[in-house]
Amino acid sequence: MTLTYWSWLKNVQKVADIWNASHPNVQVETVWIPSGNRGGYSKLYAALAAGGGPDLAQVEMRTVPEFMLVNGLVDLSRYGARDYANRYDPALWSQVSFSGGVYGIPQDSGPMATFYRPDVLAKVGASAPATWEEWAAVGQELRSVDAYIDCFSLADTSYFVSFAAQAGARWLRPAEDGWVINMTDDSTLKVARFFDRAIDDGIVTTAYGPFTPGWYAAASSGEFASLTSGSWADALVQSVSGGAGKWRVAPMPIWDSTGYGSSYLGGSTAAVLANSKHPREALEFAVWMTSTQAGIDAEIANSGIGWSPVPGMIGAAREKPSDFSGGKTTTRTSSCQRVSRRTWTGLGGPSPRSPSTF
Amino acid sequence: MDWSWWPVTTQSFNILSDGFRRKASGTSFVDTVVAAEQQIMTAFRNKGLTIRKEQA
Amino acid sequence: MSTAAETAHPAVPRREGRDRARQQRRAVTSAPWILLAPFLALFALTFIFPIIAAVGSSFTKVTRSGLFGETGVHSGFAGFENYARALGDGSFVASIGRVLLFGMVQVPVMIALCTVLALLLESASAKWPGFFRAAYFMPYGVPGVIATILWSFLYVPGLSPLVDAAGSVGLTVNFLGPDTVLWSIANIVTWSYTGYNMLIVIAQLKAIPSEVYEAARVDGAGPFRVAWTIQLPLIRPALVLTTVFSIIGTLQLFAEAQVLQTVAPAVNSQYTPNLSAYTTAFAYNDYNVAAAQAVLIALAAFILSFTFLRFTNRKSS
Amino acid sequence: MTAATPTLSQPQNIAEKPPVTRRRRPDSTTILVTGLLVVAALYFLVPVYWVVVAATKTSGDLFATNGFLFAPHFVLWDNLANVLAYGDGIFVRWFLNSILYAGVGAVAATYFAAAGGYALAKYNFRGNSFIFGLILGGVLVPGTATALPLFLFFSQLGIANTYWSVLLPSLVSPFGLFLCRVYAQATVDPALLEAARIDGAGELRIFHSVGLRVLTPALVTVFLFQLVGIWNNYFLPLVMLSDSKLFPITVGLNNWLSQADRLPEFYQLTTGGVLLSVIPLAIAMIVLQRFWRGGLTEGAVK
Repeated sequence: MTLTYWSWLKNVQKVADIWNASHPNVQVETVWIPSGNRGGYSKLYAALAAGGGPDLAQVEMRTVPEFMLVNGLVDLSRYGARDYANRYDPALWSQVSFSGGVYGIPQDSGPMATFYRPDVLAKVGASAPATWEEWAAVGQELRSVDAYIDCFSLADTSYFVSFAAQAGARWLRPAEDGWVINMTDDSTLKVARFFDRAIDDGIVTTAYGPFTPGWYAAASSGEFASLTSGSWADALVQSVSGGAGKWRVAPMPIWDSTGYGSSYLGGSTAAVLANSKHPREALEFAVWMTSTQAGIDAEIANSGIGWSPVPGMIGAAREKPSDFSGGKTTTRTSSCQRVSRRTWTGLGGPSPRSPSTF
Repeated sequence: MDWSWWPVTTQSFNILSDGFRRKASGTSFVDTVVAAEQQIMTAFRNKGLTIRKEQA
Repeated sequence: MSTAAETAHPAVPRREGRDRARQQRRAVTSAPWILLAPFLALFALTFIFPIIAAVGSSFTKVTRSGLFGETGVHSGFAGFENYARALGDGSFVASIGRVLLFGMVQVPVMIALCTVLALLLESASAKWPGFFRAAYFMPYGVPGVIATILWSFLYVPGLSPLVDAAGSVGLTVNFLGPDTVLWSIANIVTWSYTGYNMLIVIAQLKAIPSEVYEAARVDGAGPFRVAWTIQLPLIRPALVLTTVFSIIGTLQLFAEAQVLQTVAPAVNSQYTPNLSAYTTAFAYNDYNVAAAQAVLIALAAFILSFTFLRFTNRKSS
Repeated sequence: MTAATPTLSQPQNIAEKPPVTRRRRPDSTTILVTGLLVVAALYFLVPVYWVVVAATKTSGDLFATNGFLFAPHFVLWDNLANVLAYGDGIFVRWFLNSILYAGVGAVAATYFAAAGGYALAKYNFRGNSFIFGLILGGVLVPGTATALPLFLFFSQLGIANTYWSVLLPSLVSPFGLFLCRVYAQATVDPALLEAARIDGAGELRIFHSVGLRVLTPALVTVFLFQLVGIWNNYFLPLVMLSDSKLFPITVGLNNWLSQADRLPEFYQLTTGGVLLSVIPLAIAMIVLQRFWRGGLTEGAVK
């Protein structure tokens, strides 16, 4: 029996091959699709509408509810998904469980951090900004040496959403009688005013978003002092030509009194699609890939996934320091999640207030 | 207090980014967020889902 | 298979003659249908049925109950609600306005350019016309997607030598800005189709009998007068046809906008009507509204080209 | 975007126009005209020149060095080897798919259009003008407007995401039929048909012998138009196909480009792939262009 798994992670077939070696009767064949909103989801929706589609697919956490709307996902709790719940970070697990069912297995998450270049910041005698106010002040000074503190993507709204969530916003919540919306609370408006002013003062450029050709060219010529993005961005920052050894990582700036120490950007799940004929086996593969040491190490080595969804297991490769950014990446990224002053229960649904963050 | 996603995220993101794109022609982010809230509620209702504004 | 095979009748020759004539008449009446059958079958399958299905789908809507529609999904008659929603969607209406503006500028520019190039190539003083004709025609073979990928690398700051060159001269040019990206797309379309349209004009020019040129030379007409009084009027049918198809082409713009979306933040996910219908169907899963949009696009194309053809025929007759 | 199409010039039966005799023109106009032609040639050839240069560079050099100048590090052959080897030769498969779709599609579409056009031109029967009006509608309505409904229709039939889902719509060329009808009306002499009928030939045999032979110049034009039309087709395969083994070259290359912002080595694969697809296209266009022009003027001169 073969399972098909659609994903945009780099050579994820190598991860599947490890499973295939030890499971002769359940072979997994991966197919590459473009990343989610760049065409990947369109392919999945089209395949579902055509009555076909793969057994397993990479679906970002923010898109799980959309697939549920076209009942494209299998409720995995019927196949015993709950027994694995304790392996995963409760905040991430709550993001895949809706109205009593479990609709995906967390694969990775994107706790945010600030990647910065000390040499560029040194031009104005600054270090990684701890608060957004400081970020704006340093940004202002950097303009005098013809550098930017960061860029702001007009096309990709997920950055703005993460900053608003960090400030304590909660745009939508499910209630018994339907959805309740509140996008005009004061934390969202504070973030909106902040970036309005940042753009009006010319602190950030909106010509292009992160990881676009224009951004790579500007970053390689030292025009950017920092980039606040998900932890998965470390692989992309490494591909900035001429950037080896110059990038460091620090906790992302925080909003003054309210809000959280960090936020999330991206984060995927492995979900079983509605037309799959082998949901039970698909669930077993998904759990193996995302919560066993072998699976996680393979994912990190081959596919550069984001942060591991399993608290105690951040993956062997990430325990030793990475030489790219002067040996400090891993230790700082994990520490920055614990710095959050208020209990960060993550971009998740209602979940018990756990003492340790995650 | 925590965050939860909703069944119309892609369309909501596009509504917001269309609003952000009008920044150059004078629409501030604050106006965009306020207008987006209404458009997202319409998007919910177009899908046949029920939605209401949070009472303060 | 030949249907009019001779039927060997043992009957008397006269009756046989009458049989053969009746059979031939039946063959003549049935032949057109047999010849048309394959085309009509495929035309129905790939054009008529889908249009009917689209119209049908554009009049149905889906209502859901519960947080995710888990407690009930049913579709019913929607009347014109989907059309109202399509036309009420600001981005879709903006995309139609955008492509009409695009067409009003890009089509005349391309037609003028291809006519000038054709006249230049056909003029006696053109050197190596074969090479130039091949060079201008070559982009027609490059698919719109690949042409856009090529040009996107020439538009992106940091990668593009054009931007560097302009920068060195102190001119900061932004090909992908909110008000310039539409004309960057126009440039890609012009690059692709000018050579092809030029060939049509050249073919028409070649059909002008040489006696006409002799008469003009006798009257002492210079090259410009020849072009204006003789050549342009005679190639009008080709220009009309090219314009009609350019109009239809403009309404179908899709690949250029979708590919540039990744590098130009100014291009949103509903930049052209087709891109808007594609996004509505495959990102928002609103198949019914997307069907209404597809029908509106088809209608717009039909009306625009039909009025243009009617307008040019009336003007010329 | 469907391209504009060849002319409907009514063939005048005069000898091929003798080339205008080249009298010694004053040099200034020649220089001016040729100068303008060179500038236009630059405009058309610059993107192709850029991709040739870009394909010789490493990803790093692509961003660092000037796009029109060669980088010191010349890696064209490794890049092209990577393009051909990536995903165990998926690029070659995309290229063959495009040839299959365009080749088979164009031949069949031309044959059906010829048969239909001949039938509409040479026989008057009830429904003739109705069918012609329907086909005129098919010409004026853009193909991509029917791509979305076609996808939903094919999904119900269960043939979405197959070779057929892209091939079937390519077998239909309303404009091809329109052109064949106009051309058949003007050039197929009814007397020839009557003579053949008297000799006892069946209607179909008449079409396949006399009809096709006379229509050949128009068929060339319809074939080339449909060939390039299918080759440039992107919206239909994008909507129909999700299995990357069935992709034509257009969807495949855009597939690679969309990976580039997460995996920069795909810039190299995309530029190499574009180069490998543009060069054969350019050669084909140069050959077809002479042949194409022949088709037109021959038709015009008959």
